[in-house]
Amino acid sequence: MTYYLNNISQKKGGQQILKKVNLSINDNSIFAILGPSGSGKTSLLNILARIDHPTAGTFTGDNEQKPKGIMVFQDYRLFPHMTVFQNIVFGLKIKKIKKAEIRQRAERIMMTMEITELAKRYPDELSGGQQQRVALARALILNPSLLLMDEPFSSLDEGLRMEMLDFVKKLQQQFKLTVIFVTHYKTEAYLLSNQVAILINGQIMQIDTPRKLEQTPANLAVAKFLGQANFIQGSFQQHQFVSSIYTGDSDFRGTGPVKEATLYIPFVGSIQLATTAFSAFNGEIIGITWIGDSERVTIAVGSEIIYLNLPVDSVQINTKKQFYFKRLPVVY
Amino acid sequence: MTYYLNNISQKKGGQQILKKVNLSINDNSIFAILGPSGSGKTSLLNILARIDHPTAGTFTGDNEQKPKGIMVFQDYRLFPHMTVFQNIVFGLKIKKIKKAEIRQRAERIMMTMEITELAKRYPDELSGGQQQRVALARALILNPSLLLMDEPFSSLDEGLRMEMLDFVKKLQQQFKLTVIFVTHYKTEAYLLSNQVAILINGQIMQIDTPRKLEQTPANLAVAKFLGQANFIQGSFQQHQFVSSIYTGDSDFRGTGPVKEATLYIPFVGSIQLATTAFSAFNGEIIGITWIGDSERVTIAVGSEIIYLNLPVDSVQINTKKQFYFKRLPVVY
Amino acid sequence: MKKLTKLALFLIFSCFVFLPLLVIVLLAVGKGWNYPQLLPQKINFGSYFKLLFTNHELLASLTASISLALGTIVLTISIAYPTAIALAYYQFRGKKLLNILVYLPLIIPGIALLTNVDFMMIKLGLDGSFLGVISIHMLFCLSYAIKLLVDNLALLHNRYEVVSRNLGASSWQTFFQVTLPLSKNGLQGAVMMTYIVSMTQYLATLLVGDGKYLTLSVRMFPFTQAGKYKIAAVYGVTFMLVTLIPLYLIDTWMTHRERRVIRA
Amino acid sequence: GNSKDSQSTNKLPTNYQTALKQAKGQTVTYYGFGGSDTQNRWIDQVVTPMMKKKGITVKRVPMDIDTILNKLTTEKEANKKQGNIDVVWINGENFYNAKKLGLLDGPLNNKMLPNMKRYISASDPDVKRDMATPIDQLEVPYGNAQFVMIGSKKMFNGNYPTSAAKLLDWAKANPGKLTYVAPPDFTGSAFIRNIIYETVGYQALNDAPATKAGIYKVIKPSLDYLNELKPYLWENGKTYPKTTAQMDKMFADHQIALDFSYNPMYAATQKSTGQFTNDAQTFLFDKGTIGNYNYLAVPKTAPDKAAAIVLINTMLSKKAQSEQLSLKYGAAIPPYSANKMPQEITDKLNDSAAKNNTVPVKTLAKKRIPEVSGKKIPIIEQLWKEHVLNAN
Amino acid sequence: MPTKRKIILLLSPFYLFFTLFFFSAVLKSFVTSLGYYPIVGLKKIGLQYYGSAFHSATFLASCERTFLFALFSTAMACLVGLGLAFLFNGRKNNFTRIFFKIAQLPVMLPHIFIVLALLQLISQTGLIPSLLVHLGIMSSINHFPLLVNDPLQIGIILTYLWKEIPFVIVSLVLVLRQMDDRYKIVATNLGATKWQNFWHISLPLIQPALINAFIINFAFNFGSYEVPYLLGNQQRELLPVYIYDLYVQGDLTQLPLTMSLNLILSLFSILFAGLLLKIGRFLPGGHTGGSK
Ligand SMILES: Nc1ncnc2c1ncn2[C@@H]1O[C@H](COP(=O)(O)OP(=O)(O)OP(=O)(O)O)[C@@H](O)[C@H]1O
Ligand SMILES: Nc1ncnc2c1ncn2[C@@H]1O[C@H](COP(=O)(O)OP(=O)(O)OP(=O)(O)O)[C@@H](O)[C@H]1O
Ligand SMILES: [Mg+2]
Ligand SMILES: [Mg+2]
Repeated sequence: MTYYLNNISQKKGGQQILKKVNLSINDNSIFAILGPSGSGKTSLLNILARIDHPTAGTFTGDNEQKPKGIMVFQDYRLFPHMTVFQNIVFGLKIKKIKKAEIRQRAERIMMTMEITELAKRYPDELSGGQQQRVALARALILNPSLLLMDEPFSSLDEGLRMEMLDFVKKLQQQFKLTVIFVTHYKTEAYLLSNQVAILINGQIMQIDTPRKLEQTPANLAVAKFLGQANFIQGSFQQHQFVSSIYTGDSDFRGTGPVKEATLYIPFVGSIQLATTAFSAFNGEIIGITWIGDSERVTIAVGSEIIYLNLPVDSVQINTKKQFYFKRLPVVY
Repeated sequence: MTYYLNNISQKKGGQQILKKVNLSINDNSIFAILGPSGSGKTSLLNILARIDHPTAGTFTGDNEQKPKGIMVFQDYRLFPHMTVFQNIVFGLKIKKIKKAEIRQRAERIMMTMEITELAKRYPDELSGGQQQRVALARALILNPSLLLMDEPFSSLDEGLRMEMLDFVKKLQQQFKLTVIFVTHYKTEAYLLSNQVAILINGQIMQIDTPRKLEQTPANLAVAKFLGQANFIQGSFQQHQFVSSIYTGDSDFRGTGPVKEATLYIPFVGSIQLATTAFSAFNGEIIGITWIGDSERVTIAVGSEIIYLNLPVDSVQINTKKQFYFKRLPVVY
Repeated sequence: MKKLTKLALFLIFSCFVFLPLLVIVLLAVGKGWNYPQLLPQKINFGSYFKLLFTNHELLASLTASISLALGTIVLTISIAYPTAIALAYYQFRGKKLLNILVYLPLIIPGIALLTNVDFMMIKLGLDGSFLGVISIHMLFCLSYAIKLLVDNLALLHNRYEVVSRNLGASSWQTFFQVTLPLSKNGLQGAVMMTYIVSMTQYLATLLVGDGKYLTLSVRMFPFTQAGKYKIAAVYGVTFMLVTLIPLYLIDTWMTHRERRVIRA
Repeated sequence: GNSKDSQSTNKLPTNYQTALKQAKGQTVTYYGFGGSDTQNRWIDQVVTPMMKKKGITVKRVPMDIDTILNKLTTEKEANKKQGNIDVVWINGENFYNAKKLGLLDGPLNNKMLPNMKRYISASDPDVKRDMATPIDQLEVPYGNAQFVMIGSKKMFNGNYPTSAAKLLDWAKANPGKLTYVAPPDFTGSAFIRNIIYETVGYQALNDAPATKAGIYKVIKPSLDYLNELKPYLWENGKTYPKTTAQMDKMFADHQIALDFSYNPMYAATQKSTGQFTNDAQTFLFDKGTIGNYNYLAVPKTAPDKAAAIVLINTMLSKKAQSEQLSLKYGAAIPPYSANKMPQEITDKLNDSAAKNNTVPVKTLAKKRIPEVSGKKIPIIEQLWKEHVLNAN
Repeated sequence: MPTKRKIILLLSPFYLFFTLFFFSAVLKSFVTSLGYYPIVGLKKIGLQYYGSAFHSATFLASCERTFLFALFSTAMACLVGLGLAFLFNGRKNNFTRIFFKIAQLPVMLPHIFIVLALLQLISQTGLIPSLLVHLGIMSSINHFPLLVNDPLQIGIILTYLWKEIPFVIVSLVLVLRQMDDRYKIVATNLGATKWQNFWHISLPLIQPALINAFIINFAFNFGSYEVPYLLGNQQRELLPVYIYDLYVQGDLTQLPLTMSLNLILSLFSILFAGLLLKIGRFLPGGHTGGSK
């Protein structure tokens, strides 16, 4: 079955916060929606969960006319009057499932979430991350055919996050769930899903695989959102990009006036030291910050400052280097 | 001035959630506390903000006997009955600062936080990330001499997060603030601070620079928390680590029984393809996931599975490779 | 120092509350209390209890009072809850008007209302019936109940109801598992006020009840109005007992069960 | 009355025997002011058992007459044929209204009420008129009330002010020791009328037209009197007690020297329960005091009129009335005509008057002045409010 | 589910009962007030009774007096109740728990009791003057000020305070209990003093409940006659007593006038309540949107 979002629009407080969102989401898949803060992600999920009504548009399914997702709320919303255990089994109890089965399912999921010892606590006795895990467990325990998750891992540390991601993936495969999940944290989206939609300003800007997204963002907004990139102002004249640091051929994708174009240089994967056919620029290394898996290198190219993530120890400070584009640079 | 945390312990619900925390934090610096979910980070900050009393220990300063930090709360806690603007200027209004100045400062900070258009909205009309920014602004506008931030960027997208980080850094330098901030997101900690304390299970496990932390975690708990690493079970016999994938010299830091030792292989920065003096293992590449700035490579070494982050396109799937440690591997 | 002022305030307030109550009790059990005697010449609890238990009407009035009060509680709460939920959770046209409408029964003087309600009751064939009497009691309780519930429900808004519905609970399940426990404080207040207001209705009970429901208040009020201090006090103490005991039991039971603060 | 099954009981029976037969096994509902414990006790302990013997259950509903009238009016407005009220205790102004609205059933005559025939002569003015309203056999007297003064022996030194003039003199000599309940309280209003009788006489008031101007012209001297008295009253007459209860308490505490009541035996009953000290002494004005009766009536909507008739007759019986003479039942004087009063009741009354140190019945009867028209009472109260209370 | 249907469903019981028993009754009294009261032969419909009400100086003076009186006594009750509710709203503390129980007592008893007790307590021969004389603080009970039926209506105010302070406490504490101190903690952390905390945080958060309590008490103080009838000063008659006196005179032809006076009084209360609600919405705390 496929889920369809048909022209969904939403208005609130006089503002258009969703603008004709069209999506079709295959079942038995994980679909990620990535977008900056305030772009309308939560609003969209609320509509899919039928908590809110769109001002226009519909959400339908192949078989079901009115599919309804089970939601993991961004602000957790644990029932304050119930213990962790009671919160988790709420959905099952409601369905009048047998006590023994409830207990067993709850125990399993609590184990996975590493919250078994918290079972008897009340939400106000939990840390932020613990609350988030309870919220996750409360929804996941239902194995809902459509699961909606609103930034479900934002308060979790790296280790837990990975475990949770794995768990959700396994669950999805085991029970053939459809998962739509919303995040602002792109690595998370990339790890979990092969189909990522970018929602900016209430509009779906691009739907693509993670790799495509990073390498060729559909437009400047997407590029800027994906972040970790340098944007070099210049112009596009006679099929050539012209700027203070680079002038030459480019993969032009702009729509705007040709006079003002922007060169997109992501921190990662676009520039290398090894020689290619696309000579980029010559710069001086003026700063190096170690950032875990690589180094953030600050490069002065003329009067411009450019940042790149390079493998650890690949450059020395206060040296000059020639840099190359890995492929034809993208210009908007 | 320096702040001292002397033997701070905290008990709640019969559990020891902070265990003799000792720290000294230089003023005019940014100090990060990194720890997994439920490790006691919020509890510790609450004590520093004097919202909570420790069951034992004190928090003092050089000059002040009872320093008190201004806090950015993990759950925002915006006043529901005030608009964004009113929330932000609350602390200034309380101090009876002149209207004109309040207005000016508020406008500046709202601009930075990109929430100027939200000034008249109420908290329940904001998205999660917008709320978090208001919470940040509400504290930052006060330029407090001691600023405590509890996961202040967790709901922000990458782009905003970087801007906020920069802003906090600038503010800190301009007003000579002392900032203690808590996060579970290590990159954030590394980017903002040169001094990172690891809090696990209510105990400070290590205080170090980011680089040192990553390369040589003080113990297995820290290593596991920092995540993105393979842990290979083996034993330590006659000054040699013995395991199914690697047997040889090592930098042994264990305290546990010698029979059971663990080899620590972080995904990044520990293993390379280029030859070194420390031959690691020979493995077959069985999977590659593209994760933005590099590739997550799955390697089968005998029956063990190892993950590494390698530069994009450095290996092909279904090939065999010899891997090398960059330096003497760490064993716990 | 601060503790002391607090204690002082507490004591003053307690005096303020208890002094009149003490007077009523003394009136009920005392005899020969004339100026300038500070206290009654004789205090005889026995006479109070004798009066209480030999009064064959008392038991009947008690039953009438309590059954009416319970009926009123059920009716009032079942009307007040949905109304309060609508007022606290949703925006709709006419909400402002409704907000004022709710106060109306308190605002419109009994004189203007009662005989006309009685008229309606006769027309509807409800005068003298249980439903009729609890309906008119309900009219006077409704404002309190709705307002107390709204105050409470508005604090949490419908955040948790939304979750419950999303997790598959029906409206009823949501109401009983989430709304009700979360607004327990408001409910307690509403039940309390309803009980009290119903217990103290005099004219309404008489008029609409067609003289068939001779509640404690109906029997007591003529005495208080005629200033028959002693007998009024006897009824008064009885009234206090039957009001206070159940309400304190409810309160204790509630606070006892309520292990958790419901955080807004 | 749960007699919806028998249609016949919804009409007044033709004579007492039929009434008695029809009423057997029924319940009769009596509506009356419930704030008098002595009166309640009389009905519960004397009348109810007597009725029980006749196979009739009595249900007493405490409701004041204003409310009863209200209820009856509403029922009439709503066109209700059968209500729940069988017998009401009614008097004066309310009777006027009830009659005007046609709420009461009749005629309640001697044929139906043997005890009325036996003890009350039809020529008694109180059987003909109630506060100047012709009764027309729509109500039956069942209790006798007369306004009396109760003075403190100690404060008056045994020398009671038996006229308005004496009262004024005493007040001037002892400022702040007198007051009266503010109208529209029943007794307070009666006190003012009694003062009017003292100053301008009953006849003048009775002859005055029932208009504000007309009455004002007549009672001007009385209002002047009250104004002259005012500064010597408690709190300089700036305020008045609002209820008899309040005034009783002031009197009991010797804050004031004079109290009033509509029940000649009131002081005695109050003394017997320890509310008044032995110092209280009942007396009358020399020129007399207002007397009136309490009446019973049967509403048109009464569900069980036969039982109602039996109840009224029972309340009028010698047995019931003589029981009522004891203090615990309020010691109310029977409504019997002087010439038809049974000897044993007369004896008992005299005996009680002597024992309780009150005014003998004979004297009471001699000094009894009738009430004026019920329509005039609100006007007098209004005039008092304007010219005495709010006069500067 | 369509919210509209849901709201209709939620509100229908209320409107059903209100229409059946309440609106119809109000409508009837309105019709009567227009002069249509056929049972006594009045059939001419018009605004004459309203007109005569507004031309009566006594009525207007009484109106003004009653309004000021109700405003004052309600404000007193709300102020004191508010203060006490804040001092004693903790739930952990046994002391404040006892306080709350004590505060519930007066809410449970009818006004008439306190009238009775007050008469015993503070009339000039009451317990308190006697006690003062006994203790030698006062030489004679005549020095004790008149507190019952007095020109300042102190007796009524005391009665109302006795009933209403606890009512305010109870309704506020029920809300305060639900509202934990999270926002107070934030405000304190941002440098607010106790007083500022009260003024900027707690007060706005309970403002709607306070306004409710105010309106309920005001409506009562403005419109009920029982207590003023017994304890009021006759020279400074309060409006409800004025109307009640008119009513009990038993002249049914006056009923339309009584009804019109009652309706004027009600209308005034309604307008005032509406005004208060409106003000409340603009005051801090008018928007709570469900505290998060
Ligand atoms: N009232 C309480 N009673 C019992 N345990 C509590 C209470 N409050 C907190 N805890 C426990 O104390 C530990 C530390 O909590 P804290 O909120 O400080 O964690 P944290 O480091 O901030 O975690 P997170 O990153 O998830 O927010 C947690 O395990 C939590 O469950
Ligand atoms: N009641 C409202 N009135 C006006 N605007 C609103 C209201 N609710 C939400 N918005 C606006 O709608 C936009 C989308 O909000 P939404 O919560 O969907 O964002 P989001 O993508 O979930 O953001 P975040 O990642 O910060 O949670 C935001 O700009 C928000 O300010
Ligand atoms: Mg969101
Ligand atoms: Mg935390």
